[in-house]
Amino acid sequence: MDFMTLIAIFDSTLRYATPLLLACLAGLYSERAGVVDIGLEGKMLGAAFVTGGVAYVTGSIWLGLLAGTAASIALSLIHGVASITYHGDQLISGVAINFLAAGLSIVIASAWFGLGGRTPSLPPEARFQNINLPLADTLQNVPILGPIYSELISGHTILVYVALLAVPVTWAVLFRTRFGLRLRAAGENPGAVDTAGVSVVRLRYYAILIAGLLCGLAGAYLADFAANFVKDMTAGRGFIALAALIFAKWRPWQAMGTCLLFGFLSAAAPYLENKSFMGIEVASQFIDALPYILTVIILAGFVGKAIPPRAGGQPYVKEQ
Amino acid sequence: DPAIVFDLGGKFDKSFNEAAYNGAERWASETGGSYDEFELSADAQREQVLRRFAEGGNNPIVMAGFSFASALETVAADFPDTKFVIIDMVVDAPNVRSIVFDEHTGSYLVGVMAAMASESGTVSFVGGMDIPLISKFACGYAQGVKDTNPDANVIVNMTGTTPSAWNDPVKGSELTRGQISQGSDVVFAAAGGTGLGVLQTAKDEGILAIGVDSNQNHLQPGSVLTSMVKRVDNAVYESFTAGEGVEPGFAAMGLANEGVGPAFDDSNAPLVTDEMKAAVEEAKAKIIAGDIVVHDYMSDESCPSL
Amino acid sequence: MKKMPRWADVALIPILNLLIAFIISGLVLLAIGKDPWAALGTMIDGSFGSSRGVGYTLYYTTNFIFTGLAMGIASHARMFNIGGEGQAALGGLGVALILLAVPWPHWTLALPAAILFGGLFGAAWAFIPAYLQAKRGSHIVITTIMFNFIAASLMGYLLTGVLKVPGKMAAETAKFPEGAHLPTFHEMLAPFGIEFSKHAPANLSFLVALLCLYVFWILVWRTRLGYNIRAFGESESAAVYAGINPAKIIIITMLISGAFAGLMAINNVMGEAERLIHNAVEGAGFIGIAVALMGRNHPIGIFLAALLFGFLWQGGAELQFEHQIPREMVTVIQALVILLTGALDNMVRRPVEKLFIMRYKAKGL
Amino acid sequence: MATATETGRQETAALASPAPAIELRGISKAFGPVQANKDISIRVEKGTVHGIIGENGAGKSTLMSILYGFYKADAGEIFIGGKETLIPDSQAAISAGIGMVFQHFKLVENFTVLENVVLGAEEGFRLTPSLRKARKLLTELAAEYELNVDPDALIEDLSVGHRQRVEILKALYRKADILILDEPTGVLTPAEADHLFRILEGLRDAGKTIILITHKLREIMDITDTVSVMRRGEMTATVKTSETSPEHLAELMVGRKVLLRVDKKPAQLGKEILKVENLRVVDEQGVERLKGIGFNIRAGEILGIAGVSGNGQSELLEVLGGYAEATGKVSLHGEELDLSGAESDAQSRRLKGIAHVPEDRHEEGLILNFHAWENMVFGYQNDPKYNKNKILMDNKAIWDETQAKMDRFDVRPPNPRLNAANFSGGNQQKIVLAREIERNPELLLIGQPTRGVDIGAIEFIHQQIVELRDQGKAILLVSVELEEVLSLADRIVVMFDGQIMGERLSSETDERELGMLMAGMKQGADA
Ligand SMILES: Nc1ncnc2c1ncn2[C@@H]1O[C@H](COP(=O)(O)OP(=O)(O)OP(=O)(O)O)[C@@H](O)[C@H]1O
Ligand SMILES: Nc1ncnc2c1ncn2[C@@H]1O[C@H](COP(=O)(O)OP(=O)(O)OP(=O)(O)O)[C@@H](O)[C@H]1O
Ligand SMILES: [Mg+2]
Ligand SMILES: [Mg+2]
Repeated sequence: MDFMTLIAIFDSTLRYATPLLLACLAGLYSERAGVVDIGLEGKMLGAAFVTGGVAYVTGSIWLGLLAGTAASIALSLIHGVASITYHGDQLISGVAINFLAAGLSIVIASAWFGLGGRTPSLPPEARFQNINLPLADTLQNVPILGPIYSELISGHTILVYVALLAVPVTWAVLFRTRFGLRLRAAGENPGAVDTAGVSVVRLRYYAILIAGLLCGLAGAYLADFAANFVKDMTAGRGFIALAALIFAKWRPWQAMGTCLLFGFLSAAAPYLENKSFMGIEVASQFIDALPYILTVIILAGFVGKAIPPRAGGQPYVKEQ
Repeated sequence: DPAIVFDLGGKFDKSFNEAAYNGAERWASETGGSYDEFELSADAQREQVLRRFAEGGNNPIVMAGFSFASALETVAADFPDTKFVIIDMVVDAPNVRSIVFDEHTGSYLVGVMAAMASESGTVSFVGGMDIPLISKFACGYAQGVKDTNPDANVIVNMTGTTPSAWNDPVKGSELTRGQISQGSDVVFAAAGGTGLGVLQTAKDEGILAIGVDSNQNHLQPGSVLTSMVKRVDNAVYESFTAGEGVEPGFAAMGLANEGVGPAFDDSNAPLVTDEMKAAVEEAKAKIIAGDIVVHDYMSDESCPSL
Repeated sequence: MKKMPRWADVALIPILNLLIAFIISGLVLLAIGKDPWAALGTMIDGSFGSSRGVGYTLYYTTNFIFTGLAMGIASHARMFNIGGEGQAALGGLGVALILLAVPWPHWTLALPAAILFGGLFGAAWAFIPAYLQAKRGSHIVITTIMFNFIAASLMGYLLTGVLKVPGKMAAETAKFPEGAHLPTFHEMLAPFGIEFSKHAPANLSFLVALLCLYVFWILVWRTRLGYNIRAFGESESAAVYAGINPAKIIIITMLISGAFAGLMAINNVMGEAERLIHNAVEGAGFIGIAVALMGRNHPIGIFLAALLFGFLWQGGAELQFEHQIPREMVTVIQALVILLTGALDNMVRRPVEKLFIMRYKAKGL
Repeated sequence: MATATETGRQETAALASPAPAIELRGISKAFGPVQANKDISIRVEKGTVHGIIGENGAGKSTLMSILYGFYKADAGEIFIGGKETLIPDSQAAISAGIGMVFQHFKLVENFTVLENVVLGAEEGFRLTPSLRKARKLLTELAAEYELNVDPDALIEDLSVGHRQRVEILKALYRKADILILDEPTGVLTPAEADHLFRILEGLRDAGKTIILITHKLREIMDITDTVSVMRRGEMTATVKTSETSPEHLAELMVGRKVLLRVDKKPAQLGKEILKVENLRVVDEQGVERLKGIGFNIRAGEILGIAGVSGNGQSELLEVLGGYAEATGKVSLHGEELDLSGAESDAQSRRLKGIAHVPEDRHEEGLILNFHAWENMVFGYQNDPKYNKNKILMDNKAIWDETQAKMDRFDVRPPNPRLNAANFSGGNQQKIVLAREIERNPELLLIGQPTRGVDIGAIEFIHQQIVELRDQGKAILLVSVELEEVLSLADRIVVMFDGQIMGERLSSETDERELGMLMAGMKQGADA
């Protein structure tokens, strides 16, 4: 495998990882505040649909992004009303949101565009442009570092950089601000937050709103990347993000590492496929499953016990 | 009225089912007739829906997909006066018309075009789910490429092993980019909704793509070299037109009767050279004449060209 | 202590919840220009109005009972088994292998073998995640998600390869021998002079599912194992104090859970398709999660929830026939039902509770 | 009162005394159909310590939670410093100068002390300056009130006593003038409790008002100025502490005369039941928690283990109970027990006649969401008595036995179908005791038998333990209540840092000597 192939794999890794990372961080905010969120998938899907539709109609990906994010936040709010205000089961609510997004996106899309579940293709001007970082072209020919900078680091759409930037920001918010301290406390011992005079309900709502926002970005990324919305296009990424979150033990930097790892496994898989046809017949399913198999192995071998936020999954009830 | 049943992918799968849907719509708009339709959401519904339509007096009943075979076998016997049309599979019954397509020969021809359009000598294929039908496409394609340029390299990737593999344009796009980084400059997508991502990426990255099933040339004009159309729409259209008089028996849709083959239209005219056209015509003639034997993956479930 | 009478708790509240879910669904239908009343009529008539409709409804119900039980038993040990999908798929493999391996003379022999192999394979697929959770602390949610994907790949490999019928297009095994045919409702009821549609997939597995509901109840509330499972689920530290071995309970519970999921194969694989097809589970594993959660992990609840989802699946299909309502509408209705009955329960419960308490107070209780 | 004239100015002339720090009028609160507080009125003067006592479930915690804005009262008014104050949430309570230390601490276990203290009272958006400022203030407060804790320690690494200091620091950091403590000494050692009272006295002297909920009459007598008694949701009496006696208070509380001392005959010692030699335990972090201890217990004897909690007592109980690994030698009736920590040992210990009342009934002794009848066989579910065959349990037999045991132990309400969570602490403890004692074990391990239990129930529990001893059984009693150990045990072993500091006959020692040993000072005690 030559150097440029490696660059291509890492480049692809970054793109695979972006929606995972955004969704994973979404889950991180939510679960750190004590609200388990298996509705990441649904929120991404909803956002992808609305982004695709609105960006096409308005011709602006930014408006699409805005609307998509709003849709994702709306789904988050349903989760919030059910699991925070009405103390409902967070898992059920998440499952329901996944179904709701899967169904509504198609029902609405059919009524809207008449293309079945699909939205029309976005013209290039209604998509995010690749951002060329300064000097990317100039440095291109510098050996080793040149390609790394100009091919790998430079030349992605804005959401890739947003996702990467969201990691230190999340870290800082969680561990260096008042809000983060309270948020983490709400996920560990909401009683402590409440008796300290801070509203657990409001904190948890903030957390899921942020989660909605990040899922919205993740969904918008998918719609923009594929240049349209297709039925069920999240293809299980929300669940993988959830797995990544647990793998990362609910920590932002580890979340980035995990998402990059998952992205890398997906990116590298096609290169591993045997070039002989009989080989494909035998190996393609194995290659396809490889990321999942490796995840299990790594989890069993190196990561060990992941302790979730202690109050996670339980509604905060102080009075019945 | 006639009726049509779509397979699990749904009628807007950008591919096979959609082609069938287009045929039905064409019939409806041209004749002003109306038809009934159903999109499966569970495997157990196959027999149910066929029976429902037959009892409701729909005739003929067209079903798009090889998976209907066993359901049809039982239902057809119970409704001897109803005509059934099954696409992509052969069911032997007095009231069933079976229409199958030579995907491998059509794929061969687009392979020829791919080999000629490629400057790098590396072309590629993105399949949806790894099932025999898709291998049939891939194998014919590879043979067409290799026969045209024996030194050519064909990269084959399948998107996945679950039904979501048909609806993952993002992964389709990444697979394409991976193939590009390995040198491919023509990519053939037989992957339903996933293929949309392939075509998009081909356009974004400035290489050529080949569409499938329906004519997809217009989706990304200037980047889609051609589409390996499979005239499922014609099959449905003709069945609907024939109405209750649809003729039972076996119909093979191949190159000879324009059932499969590359699509040429205004969208891809600038990309297709006269040489290509000539080469396609020549190969087509040879295949029809039997001078070229395109290996059918289904015959022995192997592919010598890959 | 009492906040409301038991009938209100177990019947009134869920019915009110369902009502709201259906009202919202009706609004969605109105929005896409369909008549909700007609739709409801069609759904009810389509799923319960004819013996064929009932046959389909109960067929889906049977699937959901099995996956619901799988999720339910795991929940009692406070484990979230998302892997029902993969375990049910492997159950199908087990059933297919044994039914194809032996030229079964009669279903009475084939069924026990299928139950054994379906359960065994489902359990085996649950074993690795269980073992890793018990011994290595690997989170069961991730590992079971991963095992769903791995199962899909494995089944894809087998069904497009060694198990496929050569020369056939479909990724499926050969048809099972005649002797492995399970009696359908039609065949079961005919001796009693009851006419039941010949063409509905409901079969003897439904009775097996009912039996499993009973076994589940006995297991959870009448056996020592069930006691230990529940105790462990409530408090691991207390379980250790009482001499209950956590690793053992995790593994045993997950084996039972996987076995229940695997048993689904006797319905969809053995009873309906009579061969193993790719992706035969069709999301029933995930519906099982909702079924168990809504059914509060109790067999009666699981049965009712499974029946409700069976109704939605079958009735939803009828919507397409009669009203050309897109099949995804059913998913929307499902989502609303899950949301309202499962997660937004308190929205209705609180005001109703208040009413009852006011009444109690007025009566001086 | 020095401030009488000042406060008097704000008051209506009609009131002779200065404005009370707190006045509650007609507070009522129902949880669903349960009336937890009924029309409660109470005045607490500024700069005093006011005690509240009452049986389990009398409504003490509920009342204080209302005052702290944690629950909303259905009716009634709250006056703080003479001004009517609405307390819709804890924020309002904090602004009104109220601080509360809950019975179950409200601390985030994996946060540091500092983080817990600033939580909710941060200075600005950024955390670092808040933490810096809090660190300084914390050092000052610590010096002023003898509240030393390491600000950077994680809560989960702290002893209960230290956690409580953090709770008090939290309140003081928020400038609380009124401090409510709900059963603060329930989990403290005598030394820690003494320390707490010194702190409280210091706070009172600094002009702060303190409300103290406790089940321990001695504490009431020692530190409070006035005391209120609650019964079944009502305030039955408020008296000056100097004008009452423990016996009188107990009677007000329970509604009958209560025996405040343990009444027991001298021990009739039999043969040796348990012998422990060179017992060592190393925990998961590799820290040695038991450093080779040895002792024995004879039939008809109560051996008390005294010591500050966290000095190895819990590990000792776990090892003997069969669910922790250890090295050394433990023999029951001369037969050596397997100490490998095999997971089924907890079961086999029970079969061998070792019963165990664990220290923490919520974490170990009970499954809170199980019915009382299911809890009644918890740990003994394998006993053939409760099983029809290898598979099915005999629920009828369990149910009948539960009813009988609930009767004998006067568990209230005597309803086997109630979840364990719905019993008061005292009654929960009775369920555990009934389960373990009624099996007539050869050896009873019992940890903190009366933690959080009201005096009526304590009297009963002590009687049961003594009765078992008098039947010739061996009892190992672990308690941080020195008074309890002294009055109940026949012989006392003091543990410190995983070792045995000394052994005394209870008739020949006193609190002072034991206190020295518990603090690890051998010489002082021996001298
Ligand atoms: N959150 C709650 N929900 C329902 N009922 C409650 C709740 N908290 C308390 N109760 C009820 O209110 C009554 C009073 O409880 P409270 O906690 O005030 O008692 P307490 O006097 O503090 O008892 P203890 O001495 O055991 O601490 C209890 O008997 C209980 O039934
Ligand atoms: N959520 C609740 N529902 C019903 N009753 C409750 C609830 N929370 C507390 N109680 C009841 O309130 C009373 C007092 O509760 P509290 O938590 O103070 O327990 P406790 O008796 O002090 O026990 P411990 O000291 O062991 O915690 C008990 O009767 C308890 O059962
Ligand atoms: Mg209390
Ligand atoms: Mg208490």
